[in-house]
Amino acid sequence: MTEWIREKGKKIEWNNMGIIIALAAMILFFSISTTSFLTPNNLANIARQISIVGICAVGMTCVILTGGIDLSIGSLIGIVVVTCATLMSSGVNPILVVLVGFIIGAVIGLINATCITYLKIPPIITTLGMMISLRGATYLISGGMPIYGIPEGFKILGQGSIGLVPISMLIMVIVFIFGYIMLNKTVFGRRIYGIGGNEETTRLSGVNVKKEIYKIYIMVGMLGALASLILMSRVNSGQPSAGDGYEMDIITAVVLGGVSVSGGEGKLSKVIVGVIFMGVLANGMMMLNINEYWQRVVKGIVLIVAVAVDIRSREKKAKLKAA
Amino acid sequence: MTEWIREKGKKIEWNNMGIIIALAAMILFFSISTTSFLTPNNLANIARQISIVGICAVGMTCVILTGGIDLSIGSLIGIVVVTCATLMSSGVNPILVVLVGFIIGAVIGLINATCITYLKIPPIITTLGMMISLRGATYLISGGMPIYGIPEGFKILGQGSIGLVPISMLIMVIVFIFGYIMLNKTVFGRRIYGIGGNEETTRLSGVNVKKEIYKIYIMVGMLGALASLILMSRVNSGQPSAGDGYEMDIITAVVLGGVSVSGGEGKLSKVIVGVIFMGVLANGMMMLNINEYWQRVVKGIVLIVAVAVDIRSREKKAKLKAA
Amino acid sequence: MEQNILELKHITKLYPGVVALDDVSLGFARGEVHAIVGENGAGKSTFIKVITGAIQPTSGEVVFEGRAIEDNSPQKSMGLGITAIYQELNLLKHLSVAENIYYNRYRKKHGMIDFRGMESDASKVIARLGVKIDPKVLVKELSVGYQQLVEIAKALSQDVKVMIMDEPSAALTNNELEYLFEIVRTLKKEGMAILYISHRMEEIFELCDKVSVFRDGHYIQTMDVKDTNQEELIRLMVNRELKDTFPEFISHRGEKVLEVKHLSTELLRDVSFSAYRGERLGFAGLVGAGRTETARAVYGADRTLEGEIWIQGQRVKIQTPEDAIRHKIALIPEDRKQQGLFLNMSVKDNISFAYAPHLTNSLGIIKGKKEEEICRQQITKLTVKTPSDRQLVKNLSGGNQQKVILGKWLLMNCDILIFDEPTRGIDVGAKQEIYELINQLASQGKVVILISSELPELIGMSDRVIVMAEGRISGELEKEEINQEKILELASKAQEVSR
Amino acid sequence: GLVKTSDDSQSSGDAGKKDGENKTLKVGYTVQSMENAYFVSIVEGMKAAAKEKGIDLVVADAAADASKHISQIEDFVSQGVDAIIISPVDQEAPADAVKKAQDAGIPVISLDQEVKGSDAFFGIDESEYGRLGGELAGQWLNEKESDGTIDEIVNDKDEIEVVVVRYDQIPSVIKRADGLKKGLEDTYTGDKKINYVYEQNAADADTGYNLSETALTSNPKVSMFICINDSSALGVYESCLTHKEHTPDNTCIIGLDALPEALKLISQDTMYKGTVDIKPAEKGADVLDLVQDVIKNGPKSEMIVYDMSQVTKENIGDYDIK
Ligand SMILES: Nc1ncnc2c1ncn2[C@@H]1O[C@H](COP(=O)(O)OP(=O)(O)OP(=O)(O)O)[C@@H](O)[C@H]1O
Ligand SMILES: Nc1ncnc2c1ncn2[C@@H]1O[C@H](COP(=O)(O)OP(=O)(O)OP(=O)(O)O)[C@@H](O)[C@H]1O
Ligand SMILES: [Mg+2]
Ligand SMILES: [Mg+2]
Repeated sequence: MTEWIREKGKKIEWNNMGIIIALAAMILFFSISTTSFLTPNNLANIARQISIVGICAVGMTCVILTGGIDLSIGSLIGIVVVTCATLMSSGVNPILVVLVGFIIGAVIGLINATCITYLKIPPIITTLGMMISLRGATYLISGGMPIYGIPEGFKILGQGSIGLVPISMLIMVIVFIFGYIMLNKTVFGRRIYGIGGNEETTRLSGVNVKKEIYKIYIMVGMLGALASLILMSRVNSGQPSAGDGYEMDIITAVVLGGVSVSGGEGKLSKVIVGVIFMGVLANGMMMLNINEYWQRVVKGIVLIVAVAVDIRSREKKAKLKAA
Repeated sequence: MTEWIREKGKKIEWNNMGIIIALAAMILFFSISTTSFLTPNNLANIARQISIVGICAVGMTCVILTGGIDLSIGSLIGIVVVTCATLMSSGVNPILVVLVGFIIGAVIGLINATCITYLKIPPIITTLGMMISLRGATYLISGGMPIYGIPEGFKILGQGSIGLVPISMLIMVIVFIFGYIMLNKTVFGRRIYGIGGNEETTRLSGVNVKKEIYKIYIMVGMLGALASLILMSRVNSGQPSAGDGYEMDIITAVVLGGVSVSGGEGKLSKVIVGVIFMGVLANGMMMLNINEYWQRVVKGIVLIVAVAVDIRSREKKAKLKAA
Repeated sequence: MEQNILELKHITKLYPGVVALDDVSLGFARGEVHAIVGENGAGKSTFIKVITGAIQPTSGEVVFEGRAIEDNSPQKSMGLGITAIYQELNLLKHLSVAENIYYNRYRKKHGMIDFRGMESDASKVIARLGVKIDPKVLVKELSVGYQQLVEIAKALSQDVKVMIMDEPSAALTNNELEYLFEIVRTLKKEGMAILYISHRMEEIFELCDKVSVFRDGHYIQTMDVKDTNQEELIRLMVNRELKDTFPEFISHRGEKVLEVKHLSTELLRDVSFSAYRGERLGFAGLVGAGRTETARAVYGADRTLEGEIWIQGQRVKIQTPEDAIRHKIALIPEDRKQQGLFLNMSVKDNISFAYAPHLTNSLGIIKGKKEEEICRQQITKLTVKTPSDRQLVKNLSGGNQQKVILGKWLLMNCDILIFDEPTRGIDVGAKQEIYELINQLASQGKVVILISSELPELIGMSDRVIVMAEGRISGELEKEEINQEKILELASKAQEVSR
Repeated sequence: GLVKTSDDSQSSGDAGKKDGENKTLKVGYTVQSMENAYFVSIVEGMKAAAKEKGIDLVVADAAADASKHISQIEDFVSQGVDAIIISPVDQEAPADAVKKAQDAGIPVISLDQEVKGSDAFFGIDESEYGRLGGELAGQWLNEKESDGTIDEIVNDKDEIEVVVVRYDQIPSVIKRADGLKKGLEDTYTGDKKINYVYEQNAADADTGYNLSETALTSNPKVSMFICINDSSALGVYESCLTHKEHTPDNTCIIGLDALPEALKLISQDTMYKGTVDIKPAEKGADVLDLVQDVIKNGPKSEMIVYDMSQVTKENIGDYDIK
C-alpha cells in the first residue's frame, strides 16, 4: 500500500510533454516544407522576434499563477518606449533614461498593486483601466507621432548579436533562468504559487499577501520596462503604438505553456515552449507564403489543437499512473 | 435576538448601489456640462449605440457566470455580418439570410462548447483560437473589402424607431428581460450559477454539466448573431472588421456590472447598468468633443473609479449591517 | 497561581446578523490540554481565529505571555509561537505534501529552498502519525482523511508554545487518533498549551485536562475534566436534557434493493455487496480504505472499470450522477466544501438546487413562493442555524453547512441514501437529530448506507457492517457480531495480505 | 518551384540576380495592414500583376505594428527574396532592417510612405491627399456662395459647422486630416466662419455612424463632414440619411480612397459629394515595374509620386459603376 502511493507520486512528477510534441511536429513540418526555415539566420530571427514577448511572459506567468492577469503590459511598453525615446532624443544620458524606464515600469506596477490590494478592484479591471489610460497617455506624450533621434549606440540592445546569438535573446534566456530559480527555489516563488492556489491558506500560513502582490506587480512592471527598452532599440524610435495588443500574445504564450488561468498551477519551463511555439508558428507560416487571412485561420486552429494535444497527453499520463 | 437577526438578514438583500451612484454622477455631470446630452434624441442615440453590446452582454454574463469567457464574440459578429451581407447582396431572401445568420452563430457556439467540454480546452484558449480563426475567415469571405447592396427594408432593424424608441433598443430590452427571467427564475439559470459556483457540486447534484455548457455557448452564439444583424442593418453594409474588439467592450460592461470573473456571482440587473455606463461615458465624452487621447486617459480612470466605488459601497453595506 | 500563557479578554465578534462571540474571556495554561466544546455555531472556530489573528475581533484583546498582541495577524501569532489546525482544511492542493507541511517555513541551502531535506523531514513527521504518505505526492491526489493527516503533520512540525486544533479528528479513524493522542500527550509534557476542539465527547475525556463550554457565542463555564461527565457537558452545551446517544431502532430487513457485483475502479478491487430496505448498512475501514470510492462509483461520480449494479432485480447503468438520481440514489458527500455546497450561494439556493426541476410551472418558471416555503420547512426540520434563508452558506458554521446538504437531499426523496461521514463536524445535539433522521428513513423502508470513521457511531447506527481495506471488502459483520475489536481486526487485515 | 529556389540562389549569389529576367523573381511585400481596404486593393493589384509577370510574390501583414515590419524584413532576407517592397507604419523604424537587407544585396522599395534609405520611393503625399479632399469641400461651399444658398447651411451664429473625421492613431493619417482642413480653408473664398464643431476618431463605418449620430444630435446644423477615408464617410452618410433635415442640398460629405460604394453615391447626386482616387490597384501593379527597374538599373533617388484625382459628379462618368 505504501509502495503503491509512493510509486504514484513519482509518476506525477513526469513532465507532460504534449506541447513539446506539438512544437516538434510543427518544426519538422516547416523544416521539410521550406528550405529556409532551418537556417541559423532564420533561427536567430525567431529568437530576436520572441524575446520581447518572452521577457514579459515571465512576469505574466507570475501574475497568472497568483490568479491575476495583467492586461496593461502592452500599454506599459508603449508609455515606457515613448517616454524614454523622448528623453533620449532630447539628449538625456541613456543610462539615466534606462533608469527612468525602469522607474516608470515599477510605478505602474505599484499603482496596479494598490488598486488590487487596497481598493480590492479585480486585476482584470484594474489592468484594463490602466491599459486604456496608459495608451491614451502615450499618445498624449508623443502627440501621436513617432519619436526619432535615439543614440546609435543604443541599438545594440535590440539589434546586436554576439556571434550568431542575438543579445535580446540572451537577455530573455537570463530572465527565464532567473524566473525559474525564483519560482521554484525561493520563498517568494512558492508564495506566488500559494496565493494562486488558495489565498486564504497562504495568508493563514503567515504570508503578508498584499506585500507579495506588490512585489509581483512591480516585478512585472520592471520586466515590461526591460522589454520596452529592447523594443525601442530594435525599432530605433519611439512608436506611440508600441506594444499595442502584446498583452494578448503574452497571455496566449503563457496559457499555451500550460499555466492555469485560475492560478496556482503551471511551470515556467513549459511557458518558454509556449513562447517559442508562437514565434515559430508566425515565422513558419510566413516562410510558407500563406495568404495573410489563411494564416489567421490556421493560427487559431493550431492554438486550439496544440492545447488539446497537451491536455490529452496529461490525461494519458494520469491514466498510466492509475493503471 | 431572533427578531433582530431576522431583520438584519433581510438587509442583505439590498442591492448594492455603487455603480448606479457612479452612473448617476456621470449623467449629472454631462447634463450640466453640455446642452444636448439630456435630450430625447441623444438618449435615443445612446440606446441605439449600446444595443449591440447590450445584447451580447446577456450572453457573456451567462458564460462568465459559469466561470468561462468568450473572446470569440467579436469575430462571430464579423463572420455573421459578412456572410449575411454577401448573401443579401446577391439577392437571397432576407428571412432565409437571417436564419443562416442564427445557424452560423449556433454552430460556432457548438464548436466552442465541444472544445471546452470534450477536448477540455480552457474557454479562454478555445475562444481565443476561435476569435483569430473566425476573423481570418471573415476576411477571406469578403476579400478584405466591405460588402454593399443590402436591401433597403432591412435597415429598419438597426435604424428604425417606434416613436422615439429605437427598435434595436427594444430588442435589447426584450433580450435582457428574457435573460433576467432565465437566470433568476428557471432551472437552467440556477444551473448556470451552480456551474460557476462549484462545478463538482453541480455535477453531483445530478446535472449534466456538459449539456448545460452546450446550451449556454449556443445561446451566446445566437445572441451574437442577433447583434450582428442589428449592426449590419445599422451601417447598411458588411464590414470585414465588424465587431473587432467588441469582446473587450462586452466583457468590460459585464464586469463593471459586478459579475465576478471567477464565476458564480453577479446579477443581470446590474449588468444593464454596466452597459449603460459604458455607453454614456463614450457618448458624453464625444459630446464634450474631448481629444481622443484624453478620452482614453479618462475612460481608463473612470472605469477603475467606478468599480472602486461599487466595491466600497458593498463593503459599507456589510459594515452597516454589522453595526 | 501560575500565569496563563494565553489570555483572551472580553472578546466580541459581530458578523452581519450574527453575534459570533459575546464578551468572552478565557485563559490557557502551559502543559494543559484544554478542550472547547459547544454546539455548531457556538463560536468555537471564531474564537480560535481571533487568537491566531485570522480575523479581527470587534472588541477585546488577546494577551500572550502577559502582553497584549497588537495588530494581530497569522504572521504575527506564528512568530510568537501560536499555531493552529483550522477546521476547514487549509492546504495548497497543487503543491506537494512536504511543501504543504513546511509551507512558508522553508529550510534553505545555499540561499535556495532545500526540497530534498524538506521531504525527508516531512516523511519523519508523517511517520509519527503512524501512516506513510509519500511527501512528494500532490495534496489534491489525497483523500480527505489523508489531507487531514497532512494538516496535523504541518502543525506538529512546528516548534510552538500554543497549539490549537479545531476538530482534527473529524475525518480520522481510531488508528490514526491513537497516534495523534500519543503525540499530544508528549507535547503536553514538554509544557505546550493545547486547545482542542471536538464534537466527539469520548475524546475529551480521554485526552483533555480542562474543558470550556460555549453556547450561542457566550462563554458558559470551564471545568476540570475529571470533575465532570458526558451528561453534564452535553447539558451545558445544548441547554437541555438529551436522551440516549444512539436512539432506539429495530430493523426490519426488507427486500433486497441494491446489489453491487464485482465493482472495480482504479482504486477498488472486486467489491460486491447488497443492501436491503429498512436496514442500515454501515461501511467501516481505515483512512483510504476505499469506502468513499465505493460510494462514488455506485453513484456514478467516478468511472468504473468493471462491475454491475442491480436495483430491485434489474441491471441498471449508472454512469453519471444524473443516472443515479434517476434511479433514486442520493449521495451525501464527505467533502462538504468541494462536493456538497455552493459556498457563495444562499441557503435557499443550496437546498433547492437539485429539487428545482420539480418546482417549475408549465412555462418552466420556478415557483418562488413554493420554493421558499419548502426551503423554510427544511431549515426548521433540520434546525439549521441561520439568520435567514438568504444567508450565504459560506457564513454558516461547519455543522450547519452539513445540515444544508442534508436538507437538499432529503427533498429529493430518494430510495437509496448513501451518507458519507454525515456527522463530520456536527455537534452532539445535531448528531442525534441526524441519527433520528436516518432511523426514520430506514423505518420508512429506504435503503440507508452509512460510511463513518467514528466507530461508536458506526456500531450504534448500523444493522450490518461491511469492513473495507485497501480497496477490497475484507469482511462483513451482522448486527450481533458488530464490535470494535472485530472491525479493527478486519480493517487492518488486508494490509498484511498484500505485503 | 517555391521549395527549390533559395538555396542555390544564395550560393550563386549575385549571378542569379543578374539574369533575373529568365529566373523567377521573388519579391516580398510587407504591408501596413491587411485590415485596411486601401491596402487590400494595392495587394490585389500587385498580385494580379505578379501573376502576369511571373513574379513570385510573398505578402506579409504588419498589422499596424512597426516592429513587425522589422521581423518580416528579417524573414524575407532569410528566405532569400530578390527585392522587398514595404508600406511602412512608420518611416524610420524599419530603417536598420532595410539597411541589413540592402547589405545582403536586396533592394528595398518604399510604397505609399517612405522608409529612410530605401532604394526607391513610390509614394503618396498625405497632406496633398487630404488637401485635395478639402478642396472639394471648399468648392462646394463656393458653389453655395454663388448660388446664394449659403445662408441656408449656416447656423444662427452665421458659421459653417464642420465635422472632421480623423484617425490619430497612425502618423500619416494625422497629416491627411490636417491636409483636409487646410484644403478646405484655402479653397473657401466666402466670409463665413468655419467652425470645426467635432474632431473625432473613426476609420470604419460603425464608428463613423456613431460619431455623426452624436454630432448631429448636439449640432443639427452641421452641414459638412470631411473624412479621412470613405469607409468612415459611408457610415456618416448612413446616419445622415436618418435625419430628414439633411438633404443633398444642404449637406456635404467628403471621403478619400474612391471605394466603389462611394462612387455610386456620388453618381446618384446624394449628400456624398466627392472623394479622391489614388487608384491603389494600379499602384500595386506599377510598383512591380519599379522593382524590376531597380533590380536592373539600381536605386532611384527621386520620389515617384502617386497621381491622384478628385472624383465628383462632374467626372464620375469616367468611372464604370455597376
Ligand atoms: N464570515 C462570516 N460571516 C458571517 N457570519 C459568520 C462568519 N463566520 C462565522 N459566522 C457565524 O458565526 C457563528 C459562529 O461560527 P463558528 O464557525 O465560530 O462556530 P463553531 O462553534 O466553530 O461551529 P462548528 O462546530 O459548526 O464548527 C455562526 O453563527 C456562523 O454562522
Ligand atoms: N484522485 C485520487 N488520486 C489518487 N489517489 C486517490 C484519489 N482519491 C483518493 N485516492 C486514494 O484512494 C484511496 C481510497 O480513498 P477513499 O476516499 O475511498 O477512502 P475512504 O475509505 O473513504 O477513506 P477517507 O477516510 O480517507 O475518506 C486513498 O488511498 C486515497 O488516498
Ligand atoms: Mg467550527
Ligand atoms: Mg472517505
